[in-house]
Amino acid sequence: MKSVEPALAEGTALVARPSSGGNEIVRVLKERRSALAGLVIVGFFVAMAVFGPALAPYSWTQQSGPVYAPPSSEHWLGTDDSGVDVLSEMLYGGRTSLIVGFAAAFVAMIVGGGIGVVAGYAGGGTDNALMRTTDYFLVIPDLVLMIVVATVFGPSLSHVILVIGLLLWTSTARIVRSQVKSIRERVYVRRARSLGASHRRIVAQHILPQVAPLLIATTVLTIAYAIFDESALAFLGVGVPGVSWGTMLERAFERTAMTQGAWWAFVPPGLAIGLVVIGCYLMGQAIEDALNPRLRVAHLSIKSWRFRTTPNVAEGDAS
Amino acid sequence: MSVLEANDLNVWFDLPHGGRLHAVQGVSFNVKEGERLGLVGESGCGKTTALLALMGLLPPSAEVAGSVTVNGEEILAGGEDAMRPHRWTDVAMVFQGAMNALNPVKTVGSQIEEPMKFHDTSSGAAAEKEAGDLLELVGLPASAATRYPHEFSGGMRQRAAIAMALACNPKVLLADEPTTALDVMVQAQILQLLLSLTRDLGLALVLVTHDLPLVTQVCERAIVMYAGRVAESGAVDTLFHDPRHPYTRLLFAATPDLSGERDVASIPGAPPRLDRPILGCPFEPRCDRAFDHCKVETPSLLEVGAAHRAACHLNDGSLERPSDREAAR
Amino acid sequence: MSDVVTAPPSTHGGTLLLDVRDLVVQYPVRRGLTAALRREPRTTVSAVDGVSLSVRHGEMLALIGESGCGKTSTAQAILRMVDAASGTIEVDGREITHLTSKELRPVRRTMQMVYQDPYESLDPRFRVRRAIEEPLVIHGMTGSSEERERRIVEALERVELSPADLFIDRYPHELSGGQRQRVAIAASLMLDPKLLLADEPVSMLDVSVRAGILTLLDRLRRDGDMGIVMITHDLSTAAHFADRIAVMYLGRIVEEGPAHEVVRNPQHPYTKALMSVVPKPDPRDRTVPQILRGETPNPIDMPTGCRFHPRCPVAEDRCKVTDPQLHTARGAQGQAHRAACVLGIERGER
Amino acid sequence: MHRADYVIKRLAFAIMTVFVAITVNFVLFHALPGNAVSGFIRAPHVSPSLRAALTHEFGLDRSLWQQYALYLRELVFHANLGVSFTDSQPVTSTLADKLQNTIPMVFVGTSLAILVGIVTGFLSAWRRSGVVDRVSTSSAIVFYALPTQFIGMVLILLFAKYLPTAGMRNEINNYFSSGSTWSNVKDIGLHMALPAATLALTLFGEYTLVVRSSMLETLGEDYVLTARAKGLPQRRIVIAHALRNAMLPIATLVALSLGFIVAGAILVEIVFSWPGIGQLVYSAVSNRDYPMLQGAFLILTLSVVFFNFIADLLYFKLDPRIAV
Repeated sequence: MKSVEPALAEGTALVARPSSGGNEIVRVLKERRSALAGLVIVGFFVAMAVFGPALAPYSWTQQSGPVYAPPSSEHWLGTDDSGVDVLSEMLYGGRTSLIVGFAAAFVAMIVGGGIGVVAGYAGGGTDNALMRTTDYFLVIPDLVLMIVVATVFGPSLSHVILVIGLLLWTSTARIVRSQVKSIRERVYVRRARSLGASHRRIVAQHILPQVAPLLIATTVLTIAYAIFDESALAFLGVGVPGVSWGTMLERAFERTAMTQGAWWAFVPPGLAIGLVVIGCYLMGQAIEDALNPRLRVAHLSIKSWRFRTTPNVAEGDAS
Repeated sequence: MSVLEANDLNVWFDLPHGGRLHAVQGVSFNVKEGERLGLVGESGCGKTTALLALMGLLPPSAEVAGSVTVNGEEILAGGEDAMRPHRWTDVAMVFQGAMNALNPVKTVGSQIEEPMKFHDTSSGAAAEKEAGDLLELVGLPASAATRYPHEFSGGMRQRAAIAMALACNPKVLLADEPTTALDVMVQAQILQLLLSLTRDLGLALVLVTHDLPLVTQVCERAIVMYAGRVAESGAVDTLFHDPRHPYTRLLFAATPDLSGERDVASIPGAPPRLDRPILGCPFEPRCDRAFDHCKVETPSLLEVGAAHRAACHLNDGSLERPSDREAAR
Repeated sequence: MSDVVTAPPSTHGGTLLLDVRDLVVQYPVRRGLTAALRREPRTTVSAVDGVSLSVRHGEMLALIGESGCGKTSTAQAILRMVDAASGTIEVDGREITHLTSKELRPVRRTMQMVYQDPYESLDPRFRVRRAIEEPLVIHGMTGSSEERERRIVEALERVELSPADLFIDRYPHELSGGQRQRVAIAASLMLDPKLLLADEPVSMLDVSVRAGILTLLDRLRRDGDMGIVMITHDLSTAAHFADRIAVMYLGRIVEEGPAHEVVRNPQHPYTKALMSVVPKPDPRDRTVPQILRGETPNPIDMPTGCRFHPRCPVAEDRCKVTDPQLHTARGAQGQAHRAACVLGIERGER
Repeated sequence: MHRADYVIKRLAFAIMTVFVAITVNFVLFHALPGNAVSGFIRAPHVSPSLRAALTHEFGLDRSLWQQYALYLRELVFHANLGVSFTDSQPVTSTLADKLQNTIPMVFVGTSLAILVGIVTGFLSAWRRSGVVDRVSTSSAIVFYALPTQFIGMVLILLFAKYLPTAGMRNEINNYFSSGSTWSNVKDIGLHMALPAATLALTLFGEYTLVVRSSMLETLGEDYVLTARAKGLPQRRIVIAHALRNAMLPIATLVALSLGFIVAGAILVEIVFSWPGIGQLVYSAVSNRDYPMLQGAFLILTLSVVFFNFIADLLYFKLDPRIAV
């Protein structure tokens, strides 16, 4: 019985699809304009933080003009309440804000990613315990705890980074955990396990590369939150010592820049924070959307299918 | 007269990165009252798209051409809005995997009554009563109306979905792989239910499936689709005993049967891509009886017997075929 | 369940590759909080409840049943992916039921699994080459690079993916379902397993390529001395490719025997019903299906006596009390064909 | 089916969380370096005897466990959170006063944000890629990205001429509560306009984005196709099927964020000198008033836990699939 099939089996016809090489993030940046726009914005501010201080026209601590001087050819963004050049402050302050944002997000990525991977991969009791802990962290009002901790420990750059980072990991942990849980049940992981592969190998070879895009997406979103939180802490007077976009807002507020009409003292740092956050949001969201298969179909929309009155098959094929 | 007739149905999809996919290419068929028609083929052959096109259930990226008539009335040409009143009252559908086809947060009863209200066939207590009757008709207790889909097993859910499809007394029931995810015994129960419904209610059934034996057991006629086209159509008996398209023959040969005696062989190769024009017969690369002419001309669907049509050059007597050559030798 | 009279049929000689005796696999039932508060006892459900089966070298056994019958749990217990509550599993004469995970490592090489879903069976980031060599890497058997390359090409050709060059550097998304399944099989062949467990290996593939995969499995076991356990819900497939068929219902094997005998001459009422509802390709072959009412009951509320009696079309009163064991059936052609039905056996003895 | 189990479980979790919060609160303020007294008595000229007296008064000379037990007992049985360092008033009564001021402002601002967020998110999902979608999504992202205090400052810059920018009432109403109820309400309403608007602008963006994405997810579900096949009008499909299912994540988000809003209002209250709990936290931070800070922190955590529980109940109500 059972005929022998032709030697080539289905070998001749490969289902040709463009080979992506598997790097989702590069693909997302290529295909989604919003992600690219986000990258450009964030890239601009990163470059500014790196090279900005060297380009600053004036000192960021010394008075270089009259108090609250409006923007002019000498002071492109005017001066603040003590006559310091706002543009110079922006260039220096961006460095602090971005360092806090990136470093805190990194802390959150390590802690959240680690907890997420362990909880999702180990499952059972470990998972339960870790997720309960995460739940508790979720209900703590972040900002208040940050204030409390910053107050208790005193303000410094590393404290602010740690405080923010150690409170922002929860969503990363949850997202990573659920992704790991689903990858763990994929057939290729089960097969590697049944072959006797070590946990370390499975995590390193199969699980981490798979969660990496999602982890990066949430981390990029976390940067936005961290920069936000930095400005809030600064506004409450428990932020990083020195100048940052957050402290610029705070000082402008304290010195009633609004009622004096000195908008240039707070609009630049406010917009800068806004732009960085938008940049991070666009990037992170684009990656997340690209990874979410549930967003690919829509069974309902305002537009509907079209009816072609003169069926012309040849034309349809030609296009 | 046919209740439902599709003529020269074409569906194109705009692809997200440019290009178009010609998913259904000039498919025509009809069903009469109480008749059961099968639409068979492999994944990607356009059978489901053709079925969805009958009801206009296509995404915005789709373009449709051709005609669909119910009792002689054209329902496709007016587009989505003109199609709406015909849905469920003329043509209703049972989807694959009823788990997702039923709304998880609404009771089964409310989902059955919903279309009655919108098509003004029944409302209020009468609708409630009707929903209960329908549930009993499909073999569920009337009390099931107050339950939620997740409280049902797969088979019960599919029954509920069938009851829902009958809500507005449709003339035609479309079923897309209605038993695919079910166990054999439950599958048999659902098929028996569909059979009795067509018999008792005079409902016409269009059954889409990849499973040939299912069609030969349930349907009277069948259409074998390949690469968006009709490869062969006719009575199931003729298709099995006298296939006139190699694809039909090879598909049967690839299907194991219980006797375990017949050889089974897979069909080498894979179906062609539909986003570029195909020269010649789409099945030619996989065909065991292809000859030179198959590479050049696309065969049209020709009458090869009583209500039996096939799209294969082998049936065209005017062409020189390899067998003729062999015979001449 | 322990008093299976006849030993697993080994009349044809040849050593047993796999010998499972009285296997029981249990899962805890999650009880609600209220139940816990009321101090209701913790309960377990037996997904596999006393299964004995065996496979010889070069033999293909089909394990048949509907979802929830315990066929997948059986396979997982054999692979030691879940632990057996009781019973023994011997592979190639070695008892593996209680081996530690370290001791198990070399044994794992001898048993490989082929999974149902070809779209999830390969890591989307691994090229075919890396997917196939992974088993070697895990077991530290990489050897020289030429040697490795040769083995990969050999494996691809063994699963009829030739020329191998065409496939070796592909990503899974560039392959069709059938091709992926072949790559997955090639990967599982790398360690020269003696036993292959195939869980619904073709149910997610197109009809036109199924036969190819099944023929491949068939050839693999005929060429070597590999034994195959194929789990399937499809009787026709089993009838075509397996040497023996074991039909499972609610955690038990209810009928077992040579494939052609089980198919041609089913003894257990459940098998008979299953056979009758399999759609036949020939439209003239329209037998009256014997449709069982309802669905497989939940194993938490296991019926008393014969577990099939509530759905059995020929059940009698005593079926509610007697839990039948596998015995040579009345109408059976040979010793090897056994069924677990009180009616069949008694009439046979008479 | 033990649907009731779910409620019991969630309630138990809420109670556990409260306990954990109380404990964390205690540990933060007592076990960490820089205890209350050393922070309180920063003035260098405080005599050692005063220091000792204060240490005793605050119970800081006892063992940690004793302190913890005392703290728990006072809190649970007497709702006593201690006495403020700054004005020597009981913390609890001050907190209650300030909450009364915070809640109406937060309520108005949040309701506005929820309303705008749900409507715009809903419309932009329904009209995906249309003009409405573009406008509402991009404005949502912009307002979501701008810091709260910045939005507040810009509003002051723009509206200082027309609306009060600080406090809750006019001086006159404040000191002579003689005015009619109506003029009082009107006065508070005017003062509330800018802070509530700031809060609404800060919050609505996230609602819009979440509503939109969860709507889009449900629009891809098979039951939406079924609803279309039934010949239902679009409006009905979008509202009764898509929105109904999208309500699950939306309800959770809304309830959860309600809990955080009291905390989030800190920045708004500072910008507009709104005499609420946020102001209180701010002044407690600058005065190193630990009992007050501790009390405020506890109240804010409790509000999160409470709304979290509400979210669980909502989910229970909305999703029939819930079982333990």
